[in-house]
Amino acid sequence: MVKPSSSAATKDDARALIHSLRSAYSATPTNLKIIDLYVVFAVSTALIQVAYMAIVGSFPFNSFLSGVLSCVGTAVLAVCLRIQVNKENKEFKDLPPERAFADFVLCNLVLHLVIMNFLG
Amino acid sequence: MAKSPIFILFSLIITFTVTNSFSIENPTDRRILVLLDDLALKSSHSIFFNSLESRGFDLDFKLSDDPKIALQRYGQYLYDALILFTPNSERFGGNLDVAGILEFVDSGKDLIVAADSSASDLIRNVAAECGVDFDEDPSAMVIDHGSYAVSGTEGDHTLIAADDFVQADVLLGNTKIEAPVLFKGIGHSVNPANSLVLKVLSASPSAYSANPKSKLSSPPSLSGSSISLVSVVQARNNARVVFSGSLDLFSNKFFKSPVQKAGSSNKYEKSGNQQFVTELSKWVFHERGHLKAVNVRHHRVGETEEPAIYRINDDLEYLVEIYEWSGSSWEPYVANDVQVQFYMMSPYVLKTMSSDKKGLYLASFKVPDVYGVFQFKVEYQRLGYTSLSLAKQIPVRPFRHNEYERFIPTAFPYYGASFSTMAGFLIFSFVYLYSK
Amino acid sequence: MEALPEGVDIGDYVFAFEIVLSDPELKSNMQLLDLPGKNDVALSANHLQKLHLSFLLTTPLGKPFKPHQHIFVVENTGKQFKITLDFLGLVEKFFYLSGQCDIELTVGDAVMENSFLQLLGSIELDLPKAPEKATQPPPQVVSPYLRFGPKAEINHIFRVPEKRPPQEVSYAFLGLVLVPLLTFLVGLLRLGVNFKNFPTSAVPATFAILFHGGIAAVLLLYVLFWLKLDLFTTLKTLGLLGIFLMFVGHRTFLTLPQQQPS
Amino acid sequence: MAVPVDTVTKQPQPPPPSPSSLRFAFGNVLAFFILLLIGVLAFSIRLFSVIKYESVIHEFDPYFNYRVTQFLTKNGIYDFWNWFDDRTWYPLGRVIGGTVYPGLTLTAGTIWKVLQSLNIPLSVETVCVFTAPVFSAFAAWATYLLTKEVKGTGAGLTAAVLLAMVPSYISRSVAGSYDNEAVAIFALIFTFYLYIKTLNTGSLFYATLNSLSYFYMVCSWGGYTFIINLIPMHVLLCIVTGRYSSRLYIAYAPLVVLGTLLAALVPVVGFNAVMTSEHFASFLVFIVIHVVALAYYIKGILSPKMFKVAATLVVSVGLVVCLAVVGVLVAVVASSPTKGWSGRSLSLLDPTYASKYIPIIASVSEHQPPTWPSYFMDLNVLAFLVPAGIIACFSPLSDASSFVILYLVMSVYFSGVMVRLMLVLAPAACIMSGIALSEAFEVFTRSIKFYISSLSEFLETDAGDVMPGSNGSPQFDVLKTEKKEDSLKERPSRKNKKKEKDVVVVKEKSSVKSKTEKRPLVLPAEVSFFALFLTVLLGAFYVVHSVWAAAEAYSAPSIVLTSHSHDGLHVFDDFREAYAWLSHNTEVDDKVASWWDYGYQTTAMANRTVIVDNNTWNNTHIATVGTAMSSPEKAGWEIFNSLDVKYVLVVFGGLVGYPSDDINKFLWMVRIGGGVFPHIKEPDYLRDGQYRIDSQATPTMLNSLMYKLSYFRFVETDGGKGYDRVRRTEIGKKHFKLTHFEEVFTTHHWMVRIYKLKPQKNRIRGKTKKTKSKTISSTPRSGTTKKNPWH
Repeated sequence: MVKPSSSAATKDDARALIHSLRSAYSATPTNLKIIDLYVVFAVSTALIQVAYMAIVGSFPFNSFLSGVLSCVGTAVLAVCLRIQVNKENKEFKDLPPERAFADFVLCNLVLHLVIMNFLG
Repeated sequence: MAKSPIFILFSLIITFTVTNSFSIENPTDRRILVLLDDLALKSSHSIFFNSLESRGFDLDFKLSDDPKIALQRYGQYLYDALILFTPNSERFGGNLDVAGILEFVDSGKDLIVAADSSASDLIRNVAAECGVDFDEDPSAMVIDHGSYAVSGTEGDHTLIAADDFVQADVLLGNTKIEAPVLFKGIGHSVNPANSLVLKVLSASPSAYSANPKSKLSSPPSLSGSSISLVSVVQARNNARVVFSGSLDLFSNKFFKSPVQKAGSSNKYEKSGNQQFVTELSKWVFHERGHLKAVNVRHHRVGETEEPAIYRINDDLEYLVEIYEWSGSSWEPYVANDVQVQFYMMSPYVLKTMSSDKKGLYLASFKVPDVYGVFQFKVEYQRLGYTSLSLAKQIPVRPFRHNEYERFIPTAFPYYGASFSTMAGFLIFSFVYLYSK
Repeated sequence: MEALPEGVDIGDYVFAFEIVLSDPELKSNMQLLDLPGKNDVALSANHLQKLHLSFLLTTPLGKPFKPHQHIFVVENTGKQFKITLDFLGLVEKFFYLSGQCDIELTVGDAVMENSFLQLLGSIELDLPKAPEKATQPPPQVVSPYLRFGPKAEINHIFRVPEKRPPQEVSYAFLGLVLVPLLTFLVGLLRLGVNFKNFPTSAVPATFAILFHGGIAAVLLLYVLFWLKLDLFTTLKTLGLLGIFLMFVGHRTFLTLPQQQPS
Repeated sequence: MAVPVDTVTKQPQPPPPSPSSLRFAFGNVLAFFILLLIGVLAFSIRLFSVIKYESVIHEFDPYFNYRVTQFLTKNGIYDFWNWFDDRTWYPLGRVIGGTVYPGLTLTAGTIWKVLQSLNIPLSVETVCVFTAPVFSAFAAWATYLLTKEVKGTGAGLTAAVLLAMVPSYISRSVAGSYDNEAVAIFALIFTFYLYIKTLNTGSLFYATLNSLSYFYMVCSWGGYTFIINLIPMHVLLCIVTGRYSSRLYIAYAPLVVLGTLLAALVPVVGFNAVMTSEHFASFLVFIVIHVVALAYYIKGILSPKMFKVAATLVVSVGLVVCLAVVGVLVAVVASSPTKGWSGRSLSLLDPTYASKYIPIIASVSEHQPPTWPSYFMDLNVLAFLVPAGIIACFSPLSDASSFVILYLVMSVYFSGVMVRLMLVLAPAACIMSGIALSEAFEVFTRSIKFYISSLSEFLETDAGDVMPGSNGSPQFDVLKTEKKEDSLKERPSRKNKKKEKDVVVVKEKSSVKSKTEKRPLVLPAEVSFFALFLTVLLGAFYVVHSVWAAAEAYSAPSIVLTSHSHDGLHVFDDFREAYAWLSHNTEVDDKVASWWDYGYQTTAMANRTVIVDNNTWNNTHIATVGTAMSSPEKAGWEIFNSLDVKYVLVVFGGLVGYPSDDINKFLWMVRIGGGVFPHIKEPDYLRDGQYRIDSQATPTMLNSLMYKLSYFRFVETDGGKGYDRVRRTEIGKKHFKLTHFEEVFTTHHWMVRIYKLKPQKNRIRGKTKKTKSKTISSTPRSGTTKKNPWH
């Protein structure tokens, strides 16, 4: 889930790091976990498309763009939502999660409208 | 989508230029003015004139210094053609001058000019304006020791038996002219680069143009087969002009006299002059070789009405009907070399049109995948025929936004991804709100 | 001289002819040739050399005779009885065109019966390169028959479309792309999501359902838009749906119990 | 980090004591009315052109936009989108829908439609004429919002009023100059405002709006690349200076994704939004910010010592990713021919680029670098206030203020490259000056307040009702209100960040120091009064200058010209005269050739097909026309004839002294033509390096088609002298004939001359000279000597 796990570093450091990461992450509340899962879903979809493009070439380029960017956009927006509803984040005390979610929905609807328009 | 009016406007704009000599319907001349140096010519050349009259022309004979000569009245031309048998007169009566004659030609009328040795400046200027240069030495004649006409009397080989005709049936008729043509007079040269003038009867390689009386001091300015004896000019507006270096060419004497070419044994009872002159006069007076193009149209394959604008990669058909004037009626013109261009600054498509031997020509091709304002061009110029040049403007547009290919199999994964993210979003929004 | 025809009233013409091709340094090579013979001379010269041609023409009585026409035709050009061709002076008039030139001799007069045009031979000229400002040679004369002939056909070469991959690949990836969605669902289950938070009382529940139904409707509208609708109808419908959605969403969020999993 | 002052005002906070809340409400109402006045001012100051001349579309590009708008209103959006225009660039044609920035057209079209639906019958032209002023009012309001985000209401109002009158913006947005910039500047400022807003609130809602307004900007103007490069630079700046916050992420990441997608929707941009280098910076920063965000996140959930380990890894990974991406980008860029940069943007980075490689770009006057006077002309006192504004922005330095500073710096650089981009600089300068002024007023008024603190309450209350009645100059109104606004703003901020108050005061004090001579916080009253007076004077001077600029300098519609001379006012309406002649006396599909400056006007006003026009997308085609103009008559005729041209139009100012005519542009034609057709050589047209058309001119010059068409029959105007009033000299070649062209129309003041191509000759002459005399030369002629080289 988190990049460092795939990086080459001194073994024990990495292991310790991963362990602490695990422990730290397990503390995160469920709703954030849902968001993370959502992000992962989007990113992996994007990666698959990039792989496909690498294989067959970028012929319907607009379709490719909209396909990938829809995933990236979804991920980004989800991350934004996560930031806003994260209780640890002190900056957003004044922003009620409902408002954040409403914005999130709006933003997503706009995004998908554009995607549909650009998909060709 | 409503078609933009601009395009509709353009479809109406058609550049259609067929320059006919007179009326589209009957291009043959009718009224001919004949100018003579003296009326004796009228009798000495009667055969020629009679043949014209017998073909339905009405001739109007005038002396060259007749003060009442007038080509036009109230801006209307009184004649359809002009015959100048005035080799020697320096100026015409009335108000007719070189400019007047050229104007006459430029308005599509026809002209026959017969010069002679010591041709006048008037004639020379008319000729020069049309691209025919008579030998400037006034006393020069065409001499040919190689192919002179054998005859008892004269000894200076200036009576030439010429048989180097231009190979064009439209000019000289279908029946081949067997006997050589008798020629006695001045030679001229034409600029080979000049695409409008054409040598009909040229001299033999051994001919040269000089004064037979005097010793040849300097090399002759004209020599060999570059000498032209009889030339025709077809102006850009299809006005036709004949220049002959010899007035006797048209005379009864030459018409009737037998001819034998030097060096060759076979003798002809009758020179080729009459046939030559008659056929040539048919051509010059638009009894032959006059084309018209009608019903120019184009449309997409499988449709009939003409679109205001084509799209790239459309398949289209271009049709045109071409007829030739036979002197009395319009006959279908049959040829296999009519070509149409699809032209934008340079031809993108150049195609030979297929013809159903009834005058209808058709070409079908695919519009290039280049947008722009194209033109259908038919530039048909054949030896002796009036030139057809049709141009028709038609814009070619690129694809509309909704004419591109959609639902491409290659893009299915992308479509799938987009929709799966949408579905994911729906699920997520539900789950996220209500899971505790 | 069998070329002379029979029955000449003036008699035979004695004929002597020579061509001299002389270099500037005066070493010259001379060729005599017997005229009617078919032995054409083939010479080659550069622009520094001169060409002397001369012939003698006499009556049978041995008197020299000067006919009216005596023309050398070098590229149909006329010249004198006795002549020196200085190529240096001629390069201008040959337009610096090197190559083969034919030399022809025409002799004729009214009193001669055997006026003739005879090919003497050919000369290979190599002339210097043309300078910049030299007058251009006259345009190559196209015979009228050719000039009016049809042109070569032209066909437009179309762009070749991009090559498509085999459809199997596309379908395979289509499936592959949908996998993450499934994994997402599975993941949700493994996270043990539940709808405990779903409003239990009737009114908020309906609002909630309406809200999500609205979202679904909008997404469906998008799909339709992609399939067939055009932009404006879509936007109009979207506007209506949006208003509805805002209202419902507002109510939903009001009635939504604050989830504070702390 | 310091939360910007203003967010305070919109946070739900404990209700303040009633008197202050009263003032608070009162202040808002007042601010609203002031904004209204500012809007009216911005609109009305741009109407001079209509009052002094007439309600007419101005110079060149506006005519094209006008024509496009007409098409749009007639045929609807889809036809407009797919419009293939075969009236221009004959015979190539132009895909208008795909090559035009549709924002302006769509805006005007929508306004027109709305008005129609409201049964307000305005002609399309009227709407087009008044679009620019309306949008400059919007721009002023957007400036208010932006500056308010940065430095509070007072600064906002000042900046707005300054922008409403800034000359450089007026020059592009007077009534009738119906050009992209008119709406683009509004879009620019508004986008920046929304960016700052998102940055301050960190709400996705504003992020969405932001990308939408960015979309509008992309629709409107090619200058959108300025935004998509400036914002990433700011983000990078924040990250580097360690000011990263998750709000920054929310402000940036969605913008990039949505913005790129939306930009790609605009046909003229299309895939450029991802393919060309102008946009790569944003993607790079996009990746960087993700790496950084991840780093911060992990830092958040990890213990510090563990984080050290993580940091190294994350950073290394991040570096790897970045390097990879950079490598890819470099590869892409290097592969693309012009290094992926369009000519104009290249000329931005390397000012000498255009003049070196692209004569067409260089030939446009507005692409030249500006001169120093033009800065003073266009910005006036702002140029001096800007530094003060920068200093004020540094105290305290918030994300917003840092952004404004960056914006200013970049736009200063760009304006130094192209006069045209002075337009981008103007808002920045206004914002800075607004901040500076308001700060100054705040200091002065506060010191006055403290000085007479006993009277302060009274002063403020009655200032309120003195206000509306006070003298007319809105500038002065604002100045008065400044002190209210600021003093008002003091309270709440003092209230809820008490601990910070001293800091703030100190900061302000420092800024005061930097502006005025070293003094303690409170200046003596007389100094304050005096300074106040001076500042007001400064403002007044600015107002006077702006009004003068609007009235005199920038309101001439270059389609109708006027000149004042001893015998009164002259009006030169030759252009419309000529175009009317064309539209009435020529076939509807005739092709008219002219230099490209007049292409748009010809298509719009004469409705005739042109060969080239102001949208200079095809260098070769323009070069062809340039070559024809600089060739001798016959060659020119052949070129034009090959393009099916029927008429040639030249603009000639020599008679009335109209300087920007074709003869003065001729060198550009030669250069552009020579760039493609090497047989046109510039030196041939210059007599030892200088351009002259008098008797010293080179024969090439005197024989060029342009010279002949311009000066044909010119001597007849002044009795054989042929004195050119522009070049201030007698022309070199006075008497000559045209063989291939015939003059068909020349306007009243000879400013436009129209020639018709003569048809091909009906006959081809022979070689023989016309022998007028009886003497017949027997000497061999040139033609025949070809045949016998011996003579």
